[in-house]
Amino acid sequence: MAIPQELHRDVRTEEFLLNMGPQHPSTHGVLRVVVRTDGELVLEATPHVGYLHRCFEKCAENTTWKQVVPYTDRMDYLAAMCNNITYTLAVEKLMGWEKLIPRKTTIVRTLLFELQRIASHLMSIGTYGLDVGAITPFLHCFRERERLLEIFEEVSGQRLNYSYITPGGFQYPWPDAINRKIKGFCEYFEERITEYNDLLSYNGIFIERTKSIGVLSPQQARAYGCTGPMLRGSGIARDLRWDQPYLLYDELKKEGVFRVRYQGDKTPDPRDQMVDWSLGELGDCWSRYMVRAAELEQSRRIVLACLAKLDKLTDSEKEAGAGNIIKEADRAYTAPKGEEAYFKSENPRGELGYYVVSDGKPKAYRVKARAPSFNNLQVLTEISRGAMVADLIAIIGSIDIVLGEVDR
Amino acid sequence: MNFKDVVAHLKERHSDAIEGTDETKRDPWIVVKKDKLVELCKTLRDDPKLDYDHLSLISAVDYPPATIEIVYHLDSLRLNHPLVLKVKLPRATPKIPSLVTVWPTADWHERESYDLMGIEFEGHPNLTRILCAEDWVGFPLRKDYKWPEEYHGVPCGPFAGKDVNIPPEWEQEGFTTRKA
Amino acid sequence: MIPLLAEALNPNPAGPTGVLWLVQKLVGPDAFERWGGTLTLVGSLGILLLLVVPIVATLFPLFAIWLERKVSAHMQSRLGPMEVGWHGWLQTLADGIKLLGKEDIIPAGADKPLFILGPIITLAGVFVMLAVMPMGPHLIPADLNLGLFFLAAAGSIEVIGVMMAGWASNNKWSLFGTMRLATQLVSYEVPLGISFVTVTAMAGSLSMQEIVRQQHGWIWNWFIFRNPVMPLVFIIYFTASLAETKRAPFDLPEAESELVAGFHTEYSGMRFSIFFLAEYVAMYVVAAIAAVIFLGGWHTGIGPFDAWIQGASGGWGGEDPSLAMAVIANLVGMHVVFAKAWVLIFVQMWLRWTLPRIRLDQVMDLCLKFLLPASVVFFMVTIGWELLPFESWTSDIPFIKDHLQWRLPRFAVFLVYSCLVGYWFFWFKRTFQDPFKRSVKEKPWVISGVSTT
Amino acid sequence: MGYFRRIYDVSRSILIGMGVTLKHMLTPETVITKQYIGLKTPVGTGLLAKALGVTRDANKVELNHQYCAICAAAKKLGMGDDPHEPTTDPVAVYDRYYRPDDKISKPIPLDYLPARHRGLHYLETEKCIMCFQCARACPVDCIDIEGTREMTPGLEGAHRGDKVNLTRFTIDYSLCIFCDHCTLACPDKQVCIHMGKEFDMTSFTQGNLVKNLLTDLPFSKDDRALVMKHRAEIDRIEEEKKKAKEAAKKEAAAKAAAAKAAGPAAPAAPPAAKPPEPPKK
Repeated sequence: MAIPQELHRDVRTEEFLLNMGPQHPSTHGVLRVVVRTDGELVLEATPHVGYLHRCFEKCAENTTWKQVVPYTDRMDYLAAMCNNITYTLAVEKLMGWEKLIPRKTTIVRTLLFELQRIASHLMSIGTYGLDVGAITPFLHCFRERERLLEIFEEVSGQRLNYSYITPGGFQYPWPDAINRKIKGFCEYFEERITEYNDLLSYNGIFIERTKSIGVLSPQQARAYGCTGPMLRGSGIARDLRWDQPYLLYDELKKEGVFRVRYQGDKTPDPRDQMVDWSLGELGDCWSRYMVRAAELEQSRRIVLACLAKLDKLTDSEKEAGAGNIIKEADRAYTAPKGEEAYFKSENPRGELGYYVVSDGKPKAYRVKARAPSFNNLQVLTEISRGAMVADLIAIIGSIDIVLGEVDR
Repeated sequence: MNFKDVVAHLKERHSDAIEGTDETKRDPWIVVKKDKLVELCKTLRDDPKLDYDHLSLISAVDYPPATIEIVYHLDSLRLNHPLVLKVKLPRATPKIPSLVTVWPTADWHERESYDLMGIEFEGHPNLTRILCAEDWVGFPLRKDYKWPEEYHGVPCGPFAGKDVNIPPEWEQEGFTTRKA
Repeated sequence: MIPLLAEALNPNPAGPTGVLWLVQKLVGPDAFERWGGTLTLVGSLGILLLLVVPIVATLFPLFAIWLERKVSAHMQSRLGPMEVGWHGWLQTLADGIKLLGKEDIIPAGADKPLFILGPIITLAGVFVMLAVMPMGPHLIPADLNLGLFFLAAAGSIEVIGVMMAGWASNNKWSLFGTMRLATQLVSYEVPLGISFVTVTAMAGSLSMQEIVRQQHGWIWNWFIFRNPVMPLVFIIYFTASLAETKRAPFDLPEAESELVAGFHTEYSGMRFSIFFLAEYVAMYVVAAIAAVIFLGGWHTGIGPFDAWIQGASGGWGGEDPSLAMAVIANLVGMHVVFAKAWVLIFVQMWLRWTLPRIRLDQVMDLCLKFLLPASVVFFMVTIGWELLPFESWTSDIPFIKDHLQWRLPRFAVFLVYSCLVGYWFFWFKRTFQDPFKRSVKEKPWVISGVSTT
Repeated sequence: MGYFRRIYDVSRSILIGMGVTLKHMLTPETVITKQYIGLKTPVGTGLLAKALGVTRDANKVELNHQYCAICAAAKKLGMGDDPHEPTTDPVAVYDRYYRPDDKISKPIPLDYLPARHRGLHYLETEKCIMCFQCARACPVDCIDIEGTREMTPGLEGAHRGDKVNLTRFTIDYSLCIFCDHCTLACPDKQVCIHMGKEFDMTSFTQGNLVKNLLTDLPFSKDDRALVMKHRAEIDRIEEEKKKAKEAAKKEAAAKAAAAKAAGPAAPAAPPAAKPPEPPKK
């Protein structure tokens, strides 16, 4: 959307410097964006981060491996379970415990990962509706998220910062009875996805607001290291669950529970199309939004598949995966000296990685987190050039940042 | 391509750029010479057999007294063969060419490394602090970092071993915490 | 005083109408002799009720805000206010008291006189519109023969107040909101005015009471059913009125997710609540206008009953009904208008809690590309329709002539037409197909000015 | 044609959306409003309060309850006699509050909290052995324990456990992150620190956010004074002990010295006794 040259010739206009944030309703936290505008048009938007910096990495150097887990909760506080799992897997990779982890633990972690993805995407979709002015979808999403939080609360005792997954297993044994409730949720949730689509996704005004806005070309997305829905929204089929499977995803992938690539063929069940649509094509805000909306259905299916797998476990397997393979008394375990590991997983917001370095002591020598939002936010300046002020809000919302993760 | 093939392929192109490799670790890595880094990275990005188009992470690790390591985690979106590059820098003058021209995503990562570890990236367009405040003193992630007593009148520092977790009004009464 | 007022407000030399008619009847020199003491007492009660109307209008936001909260809550699977009073019906009052008690802050950089004057003018601009709002056959503060024109004129006073507020706040967000508001309101005056003109073309008068009287009879005599395009004119009017009252999806001036709170960012306490009050009164006003000019005003749509209302209220037939009946009939009419207005207000709320906000350029698009041409076309169609000689076509059929009146064929045409529209909308199978899938082919990043790396 | 197509698309989607919201307005079973303990009990004392229907927090969470204020509520709900027993596990809770067959859960009762809820801590003082495991496991270092393992009498007002003399056991909730590492670290045989069901500890000052687990109240000025007093006393006792030790040492040393003095005689005696022997050699 170029600014017509005639305007500058005929009328003398001035640029307007607008300081959006760190206290602003739609910057999703304490993001500060300095916007240079020409009337309603954004000439340049520069994000300034760091208002929530609390030196996670320094804290992690001063605590034992296990004690870092509660800190990872606070990174991406909307997907705390994913952060726990990724950190735990990184530590387990460092320790060389991968083979020791019981099958049930792996299944449950996959299940929780996907439940958390649903919860996080619900938040993302809901607040995105709020950003463009639709308030009701926000509360509908929160209604379903509330059910998920109840499940998480009964599992871990907390509603947001679970710190449930620790290296070696869980903090508490997995309550098998909760499976029934999760299944109930999945059934209940199926109709709701249709409702979100009716109410928001395919709403004409919503589409008008988000289509062709903040267009991120695939080349840009690759160059700027965008991951997750940002990258998939631009049409690049990249999903670590598919490309470099971890946890149970290899098995699920072979079973065909989820597909990431766009198949192109028409399937009789429209919901199957939804699963395939986790890949956008255009790279605009609507594509990114729809990737998330489609992943709701995708994750729901993975959760159901995990539940089926849990039911099939033998009793001995169930017993083995009930708790943690590490005794509480041995909580100050040490990693091999000079060893380091980098583990990345597909978080709801993109590729989350933990780089852990050990020097043979019970404390980490260095923990570095690769936060997806941190990378995705970089591209804001590029894609918001020439948009309107209202579009800028839509673009920030579609990037779906969590400032706890950006600032760490 | 697995790690060995990548190294072999790289050695054909840049035999002088690679200082050494370590294959015994969980994530095998290549140690690269500082001067050849940008050339090597351009090859990594542009060679269709390598196709490292995704810079995942830049991290700096402080190994006092002598070195600081810069670790680059690369990946290819198409070929899925992650790679770790390492560059060793002298701790006193940690300078390294910037990779912004190769992967624009390096921009904020390098600013962060500068902010927290004090690495100077030569050729970076805007090397300023990103997470800490602009007038912050020192590089917090260095191992020998001394916490300031206060920042603009706000007391700061690690909690462990100090009496920071006592409300200020108590201190006036002479009450302090005793740690076991 | 009263004769002076009567002369001032009522240029009709044949005799007073509106409230003044009732007043003259009640306090006239021979009032006691004509109706006796008891009836005068009842009549005084009627006057009291008439005085209550503006108070009711002022208190209307109390209920409307509560309703809005309840409607939004139930649409969002919540309960809404439940604590103060039965289902929280006094919550608004409690909030009002709280707002009264808040500190009155005027920013240091603000233009103080304008800052103070802004909300007052806004509220006044809205309230003055109530002056020509017919509530019953004789319940109208002033039956101006330029009523509709007066409404259009008074409606734009609000812009001035809001612009004063936004400009005087010395806040960038307020400025943005003000500019958006000015753009939006000035643009939407046009389709709004044209839909007024369309109605005037059918009624042949600008007087609100006269417009209502034209819709006398059965439901198909209402202006909304008068010809096939009138429902669309009604929709145009309704859309434009949403924009005029800054209701969602046209709430750009105060878009809380973009412009913090838009033009009232810097207002707090009672000044803020005055804006709030003005918004809700404006909601009522536009809904009542729609009820009056499209939905038959105080007519129920049942022919004999409407005839009774007209007759009993001391209508224009010339006979003198009893005063008690006059009061009752007027009150019934008032409630009919209220009911229609409330339904429309509910639709406003319903829309607000369903739709996202549209962007500024889309607001202008909608006005200039869609509403404006459409309203002009519909205006022409309406004029053409009025010229059609329906009466001569149907005068040969005695049944229609005697029993159904000549407007029935129009209603039949309308019915067929609306069935077609309904079919068009709802008979298509709902699928997950992306309605905008074809835009995928456009690859907009090539043209959007964003460089491709 | 695209012009009319666009009008059609947008207005149809608007109507569909309105259908969804209307459906939700008319089906109230999915109401999510959830209110926590103690927020819905009408006081109903004053006439005005009754007339207005004003409700106020009457069932205030009591911090000075010995263990846990939710006990009563849990009992009322029939969760078992002791709410801290595993009778509150998710199975029972699920059966009680969710339709077993069904997709939509009932609204959760107002005073329900799950069994694993991590609320404010409470301590079973008689079990504590002052092992400092919880303080060590804490990632943020918010637990402060003081006391003495000496069962010396004389610490007036101190909370004596069976095994130790605790003078202070506080948790600073301005730091606590509710990770539950402390209760897991507590030695198996005598789990004494628990995370309870209370969650409300609002205050106007940071100082009041410190909870004294010995009294289950905010750590007050008096507590502080007591801790200071006890500290002095413990110091004195330690000092005395040290002195006694030293004295004992000294005594022992003196004894030893004496013994040495005498001992040289004694141990020296044998050599002394012995030396005469070599000559024997």
